[in-house]
Amino acid sequence: MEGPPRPYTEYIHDMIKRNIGKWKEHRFVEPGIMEHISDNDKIYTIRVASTSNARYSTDTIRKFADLADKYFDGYMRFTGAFNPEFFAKTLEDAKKLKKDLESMGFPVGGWENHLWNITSCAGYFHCALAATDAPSIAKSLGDAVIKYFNKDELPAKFTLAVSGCPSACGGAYLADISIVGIHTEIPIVTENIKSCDLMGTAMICPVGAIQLKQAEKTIEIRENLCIGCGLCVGACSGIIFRTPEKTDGHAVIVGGKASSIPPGTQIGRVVIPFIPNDPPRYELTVKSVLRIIETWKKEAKKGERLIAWIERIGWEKFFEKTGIPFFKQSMDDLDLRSLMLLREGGGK
Amino acid sequence: MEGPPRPYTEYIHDMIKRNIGKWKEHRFVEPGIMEHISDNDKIYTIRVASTSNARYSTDTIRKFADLADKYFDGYMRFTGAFNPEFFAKTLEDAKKLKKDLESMGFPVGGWENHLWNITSCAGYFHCALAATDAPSIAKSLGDAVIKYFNKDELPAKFTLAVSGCPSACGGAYLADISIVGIHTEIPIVTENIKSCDLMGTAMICPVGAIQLKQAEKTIEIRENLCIGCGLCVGACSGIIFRTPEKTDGHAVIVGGKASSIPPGTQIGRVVIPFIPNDPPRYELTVKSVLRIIETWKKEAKKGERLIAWIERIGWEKFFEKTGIPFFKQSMDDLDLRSLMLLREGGGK
Amino acid sequence: MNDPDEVVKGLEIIKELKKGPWPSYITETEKTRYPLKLYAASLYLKRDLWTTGGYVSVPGVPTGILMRVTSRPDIGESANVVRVYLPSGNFVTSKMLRNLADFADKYGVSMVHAITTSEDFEIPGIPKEKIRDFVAEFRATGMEVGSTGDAFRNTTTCVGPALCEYATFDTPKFRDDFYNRFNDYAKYPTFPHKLKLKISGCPLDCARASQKGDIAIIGSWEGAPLIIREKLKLLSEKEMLEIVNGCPTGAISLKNGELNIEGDLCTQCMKCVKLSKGSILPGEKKKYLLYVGGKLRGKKGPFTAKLVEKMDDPYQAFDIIERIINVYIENAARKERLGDMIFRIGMKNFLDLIEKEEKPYHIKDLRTNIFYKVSEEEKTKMLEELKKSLGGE
Amino acid sequence: MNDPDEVVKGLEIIKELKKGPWPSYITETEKTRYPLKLYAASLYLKRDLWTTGGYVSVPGVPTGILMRVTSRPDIGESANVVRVYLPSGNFVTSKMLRNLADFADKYGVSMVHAITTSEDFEIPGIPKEKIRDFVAEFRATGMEVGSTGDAFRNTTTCVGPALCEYATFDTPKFRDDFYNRFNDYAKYPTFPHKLKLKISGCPLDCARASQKGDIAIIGSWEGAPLIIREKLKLLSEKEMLEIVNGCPTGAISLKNGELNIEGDLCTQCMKCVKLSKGSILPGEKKKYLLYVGGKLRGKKGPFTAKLVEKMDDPYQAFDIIERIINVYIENAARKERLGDMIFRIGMKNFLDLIEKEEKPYHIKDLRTNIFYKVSEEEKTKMLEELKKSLGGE
Ligand code: SRM
Ligand code: SRM
Ligand code: SRM
Ligand code: SRM
Ligand code: SF4
Ligand code: SF4
Ligand code: SF4
Ligand code: SF4
Ligand code: SF4
Ligand code: SF4
Ligand code: SF4
Ligand code: SF4
Repeated sequence: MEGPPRPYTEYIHDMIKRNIGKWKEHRFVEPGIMEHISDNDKIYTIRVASTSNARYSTDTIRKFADLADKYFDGYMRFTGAFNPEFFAKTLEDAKKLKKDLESMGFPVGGWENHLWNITSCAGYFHCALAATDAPSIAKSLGDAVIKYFNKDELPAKFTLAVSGCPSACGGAYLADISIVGIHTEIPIVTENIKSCDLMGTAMICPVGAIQLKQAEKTIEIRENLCIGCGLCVGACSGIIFRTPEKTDGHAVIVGGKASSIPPGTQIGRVVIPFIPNDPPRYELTVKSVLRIIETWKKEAKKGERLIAWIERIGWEKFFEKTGIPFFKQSMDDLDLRSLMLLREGGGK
Repeated sequence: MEGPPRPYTEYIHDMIKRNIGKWKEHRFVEPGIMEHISDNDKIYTIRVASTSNARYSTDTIRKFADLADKYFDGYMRFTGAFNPEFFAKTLEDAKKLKKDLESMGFPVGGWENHLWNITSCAGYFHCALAATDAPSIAKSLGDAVIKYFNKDELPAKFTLAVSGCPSACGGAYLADISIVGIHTEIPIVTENIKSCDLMGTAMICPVGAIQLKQAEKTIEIRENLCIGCGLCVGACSGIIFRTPEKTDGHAVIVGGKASSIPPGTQIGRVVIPFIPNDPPRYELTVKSVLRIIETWKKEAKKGERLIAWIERIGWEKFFEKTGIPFFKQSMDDLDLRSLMLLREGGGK
Repeated sequence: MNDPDEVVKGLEIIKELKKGPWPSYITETEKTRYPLKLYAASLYLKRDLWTTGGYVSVPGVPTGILMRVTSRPDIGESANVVRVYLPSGNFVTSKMLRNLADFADKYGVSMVHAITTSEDFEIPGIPKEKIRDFVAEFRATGMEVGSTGDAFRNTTTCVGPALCEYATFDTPKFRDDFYNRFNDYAKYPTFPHKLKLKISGCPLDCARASQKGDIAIIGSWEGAPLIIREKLKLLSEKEMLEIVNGCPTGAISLKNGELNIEGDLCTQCMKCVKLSKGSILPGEKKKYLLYVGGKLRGKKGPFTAKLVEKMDDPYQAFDIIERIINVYIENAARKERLGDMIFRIGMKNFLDLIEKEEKPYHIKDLRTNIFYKVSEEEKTKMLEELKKSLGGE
Repeated sequence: MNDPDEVVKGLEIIKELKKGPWPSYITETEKTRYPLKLYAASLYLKRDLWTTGGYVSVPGVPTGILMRVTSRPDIGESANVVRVYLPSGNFVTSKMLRNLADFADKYGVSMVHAITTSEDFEIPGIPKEKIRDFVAEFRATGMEVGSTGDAFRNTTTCVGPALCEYATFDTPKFRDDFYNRFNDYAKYPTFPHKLKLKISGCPLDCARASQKGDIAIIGSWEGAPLIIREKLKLLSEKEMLEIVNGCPTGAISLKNGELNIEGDLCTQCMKCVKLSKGSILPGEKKKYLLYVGGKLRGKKGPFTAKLVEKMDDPYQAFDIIERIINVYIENAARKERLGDMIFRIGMKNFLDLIEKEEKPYHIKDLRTNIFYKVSEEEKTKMLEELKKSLGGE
């Protein structure tokens, strides 16, 4: 067997298998619990908040397996936003399952006009490129906004994403609000540079800060140009971030969304260009996210995604109403070409 | 006296002077005739289609002066879109004035959901840079669309502009539909190049086709890059368009508008990248404009400017519904930066 | 002497252009001494037969007078064109028109260009040797020539309060005052390229300032538009609903037949004003918006003008314009329009140069990548400001 | 041996992260052998303490296995992380989960990453010397590792028809078939940079294909959506009006209580479907849209994917993907994402390379300047096509 285990129909319950393409309707019972209805069957899905960066002990993984056995003959799944999703055959079971999960410390929630998910990358926890620690930010945000996951309504669907650096593995630009780490120090060139593709490395720099020193078989990073984006660090192991004092931070990016519902797919915009890293609880970051959510909740029409509301009232009013200060980094000069192209995108 | 004659209040009728800032309301009587109402006065304005490029014989100018004398004690004005505008003190007079003008061959019309104006530049008639002849195109369009000026309604305000080259003196990009001349031949360098600012000329080329030959005190135009835009020709008298066979033409640009009414100020888009010059009547050009107008008239909602309708249905449907073929030049690659910036523009 | 073939065929072509209901410039031209044969030939040849001849210099007209050189002296003569300023708002008198006609007859080819797209008169066809006399004699009648060269070109405005109840200030008067202060910039060609100021009395922008103004001033207001309740009453429920649904930001609501506008959400788009049959007007707290960088060609193609300042008084624009002029002269390359210069150096830098702090209204949309620089001082400043605005919760 | 200061202080910090109602990854981690002290110190120092160690090569895993090297061996060990494919749609069985847990206990640190943002499992903390054995033994249980390196990364799909009535095709099955055909590209790192294919069964795009897919396939339809009349009847007038007013193109009208959708105007935005309580579904004439160039970073920052083809059958994508792969390999610079390459060479050229003719749907908006080239042959072709489409009037 090469590649993923397949066909997928070998890994699904017969109640699902016989209804592929035959579901007629779904109904939301309460946050996190959905009823799926076909002509002959009904099943329930129960959606669970994952831990930051979806990290689990094998102990918990086995408990998940136990719950799958108990309620759905050993079948479960994970959603595309890395939340565990369980199944039940009756509403009563679904509610029991929810209780079981909650007693394990795993809240059930999401769907409709709620927070659906908080995706996050590995950050300091497991990655070599992090400028900020995504898991601890995701946890701090989760604690602050959980009521929107399993209780209070928002104007529309809402998602959060946290990534430790511009690579955006945990998502960034794509969620309604994203937090992304930004390096602000200049990387340094080490011995290892010999092993890198010099030309390729120079080409990767978005601002042309890398000067090729062909003769010396090395490169030089022009400090006055470098914006510390870290692209070269990821591409070549001979370039690393290493200064005595770290003052990295993260940006708050607002208004991403994927779906076709107007205004269609959107790349988030940089609303706060820089907040210093402040573990464990990142007060200012959390406050800024809450401020945005609460202003949106108060002002938006029902069904209006965050960016739809902002597009209606304009960015000027967004800053006015949220009280978030405006900084010049939010103005785009550096690479308008990209800006353009990304906004263009056909179809949706 | 330096600069324009002023104060302007010396050139207006007392009926206008005493009402500056005091007009309360205006009403449209019929195409081209508007009633202006203040607490104490009423006056009528009668708006007249100008000739292409607003060219008049002194004979006609004197007749205009006579009409101004006859109906408004010697006062008249020209609108910002170079249409003569007369005044009358009563509706009866206004209608007489209209007859007088029509008998001279000058139709009265515009305002509300009509064609308001066709602006056009000098083209071959008086300019050295023309790739296409604006006045004859403007005349041909005028003859074809006059019913929308003084009779039939359109969905909204509508304007046309014709310019002989990218300089766009007659307007281009700004009207609902514009026609703009495009040079497609490569300009040549003459003796006169010595008198030009070489560096400045090289810098003006939007595609970097001009190579400086500092030593020889000249420049070279790289044929493979040059798009024949004519910017260098306008900037330096040592560069001219001169090939034995001329095959220039013009583009049809759709969807410009100035006003703040949503979707705000818009730069027109290139819908037909090239139609060969075909005087005197430019059948294809006129047909394409009519096709766009008629499709818009049929499909748009009342009050929907051309670009508002297109934004609602999308460009794909625009091409589908008008049947206009799509050519790759309408896709922007060359200079997305500009594209971005121009679309950005604050406020409106 | 017989006309060459291209003239004969060309004259056939232009006959066609005398037909039809739209006023014919050919019919007009036939009543003048304009070299119609040259034009006819160019239509037949599908080729421009004029070449630029640069500028004739004339005492007291530092920008010079535009020359038109024929490339076919056999069928049409070279000549020059003189631009003439109109009073603000393009108001003219019959006396002024007759005077113009007299000069066109005496010095030109009995043709008047009334008016150009930038709202000057032109008298075409004045031979080089007559230019000096023309200028001297013409000026003596209280008129002025100009508006060419790398200088401040003719400033245009909408008709404003002279005819229009939407006007937020006296736009033609503003032009008068502009010339009282800035006439030297209009007269002496000291700029890298032309500069144009266009002025509209309200956001409907009849002067197309947002499209054609290197510098543009557009009158506007803050908060809700002004409702004239007694007139509003005359509207039908359907008309009211159209106004409600027309508002792009949802600022307008209708409750128990009463129309209400939330000023906070209004973007001054004028849609409700347009639909209101006179019962809604621009709001009372006027604002005047200063834009920069509009133009239709330049090096980068057409740009709409970008907002740089919201003023309480339109005359605050004068000092800013002075600064913009200086920045333009110092920073633009030769033949670089203001908009292209701003594009090249970036709006952020331009704002620095004209000494303005960046505001959210300087942008229509925000940056979508994090490839920017943040200095240590900026970090400290940002942190402080964020604490100030978020801290108190 | 006492812990260094940064560990002591760091452990204080992470205690805080065990509190609160959101599930705590720290609480989970404490049940594992993951080097929590290293992480704690990094939070205290506000500095990442891992460095990249490149890839460990393993027989049969040409893309290698990702290494994590500690920069503080005194407080935490280096280790590697292995990515594991899930079945399509992320359906798993309890057996599979227990198997995973067993391997994580035996070879790793008793931690499972379930699941990554690109929808693989990961087993972290496997020491270098155990990798070979792990891979061999793990594969024997029917599982596969991979999805790293400059290869085709894990292909993700929405859950599709297995749970969702909006699905226009069987997205998980499509992924199964994709691996049957393209597995070699996933296995061998032959690309300039990674490539990702993401697939959504309808325009709601639950897989975020339009944002994250170097190549994206999104199911859609042509014309009007499908109205289930008997269900529609159950909606109130108010709900119906909401649907009518919600449509961005004005395609929906309500006449005498009857809802009508003009297919011609529908842009398949799904808004009416979303509001319809199950009474409106994707239309019956399915279309499958192929997009390219989405990603979140690359050299130019985030791009949304751009539409290149509308297909009648999603499997038509396979041949196009093959062509795109070849064009990517031949034209991209090292570490250049597909979207950045297309940006660099231009969409027009990219379409040429993959042998597609340009269509209006390739753009969202049209060019706004006339700085382009038109060759003599193109002029002739354009003239012919224009005559054909406009001539017949
Ligand atoms: C389970 C999941 C797909 C999967 O393969 O795992 C899913 C499944 C469905 N999505 Fe989704 N969406 C899922 C992630 C997404 C995402 C991606 C994300 O959140 O990370 C999006 C794009 C988000 C965006 O636009 O930014 C997404 C955009 C939507 C939308 C459009 C929402 C909008 O208003 O823009 C709908 C329609 C709705 O909510 O009514 C929708 C609706 C649905 C529904 C519930 C149908 C419905 O009417 O609500 C699908 C039900 C399938 C089923 O019966 O189980 N789904 N959906 C994903 C759950 C992720 C999670 O754990 O939170
Ligand atoms: C006379 C003129 C100003 C001038 O200084 O000469 C003018 C004057 C008025 N304009 Fe204008 N517009 C004039 C050119 C324009 C232009 C520029 C142009 O057409 O070249 C525009 C921008 C066009 C654009 O958006 O592309 C312009 C955009 C408007 C609009 C917005 C229309 C829209 O739907 O977008 C209105 C509102 C309306 O039509 O209801 C308007 C409305 C008006 C009205 C009639 C007020 C009204 O409610 O209709 C003003 C009446 C003044 C008066 O009482 O005389 N005016 N107006 C211009 C006549 C030009 C002509 O001969 O055709
Ligand atoms: C007369 C006029 C057109 C008309 O027939 O009404 C005109 C005529 C010429 N323009 Fe213009 N422009 C005229 C308004 C415009 C406008 C419209 C406006 O100002 O509202 C524009 C576009 C707006 C803008 O500035 O963006 C315009 C943008 C240009 C340009 C492009 C400048 C640029 O780099 O962006 C040129 C070429 C140049 O300056 O290098 C140009 C150059 C020319 C020249 C001088 C070219 C030449 O040397 O042959 C034309 C002389 C033609 C002739 O002999 O009659 N003209 N020109 C207009 C005179 C306005 C005036 O009274 O001052
Ligand atoms: C594990 C995972 C995050 C997670 O915790 O869930 C991950 C982890 C890493 N990513 Fe990622 N990426 C992961 C999904 C993503 C995604 C999201 C997605 O695919 O849906 C993205 C953004 C989408 C996209 O591709 O645009 C993403 C964009 C990147 C990039 C930026 C690539 C670029 O040039 O655009 C890098 C850096 C690189 O490749 O040079 C990167 C690099 C890395 C590395 C390998 C960096 C390194 O060498 O340290 C990270 C290893 C961290 C670790 O040790 O745990 N990762 N990475 C995800 C694994 C997915 C998988 O199963 O294959
Ligand atoms: S986003 Fe950056 S910090 Fe986070 S896992 Fe990816 S590369 Fe590492
Ligand atoms: S960190 Fe970014 S900006 Fe600096 S040299 Fe590396 S790639 Fe260039
Ligand atoms: S647009 Fe071109 S052709 Fe027309 S007057 Fe201006 S420079 Fe001459
Ligand atoms: S015509 Fe235009 S593209 Fe060609 S060399 Fe001159 S400026 Fe450059
Ligand atoms: S811009 Fe406004 S104030 Fe000026 S004429 Fe037009 S409508 Fe009136
Ligand atoms: S001016 Fe425009 S935004 Fe303001 S209330 Fe009227 S319609 Fe709404
Ligand atoms: S993308 Fe569409 S088909 Fe797929 S799960 Fe989401 S709603 Fe269903
Ligand atoms: S899918 Fe969207 S565009 Fe089509 S009818 Fe429904 S709401 Fe309108």
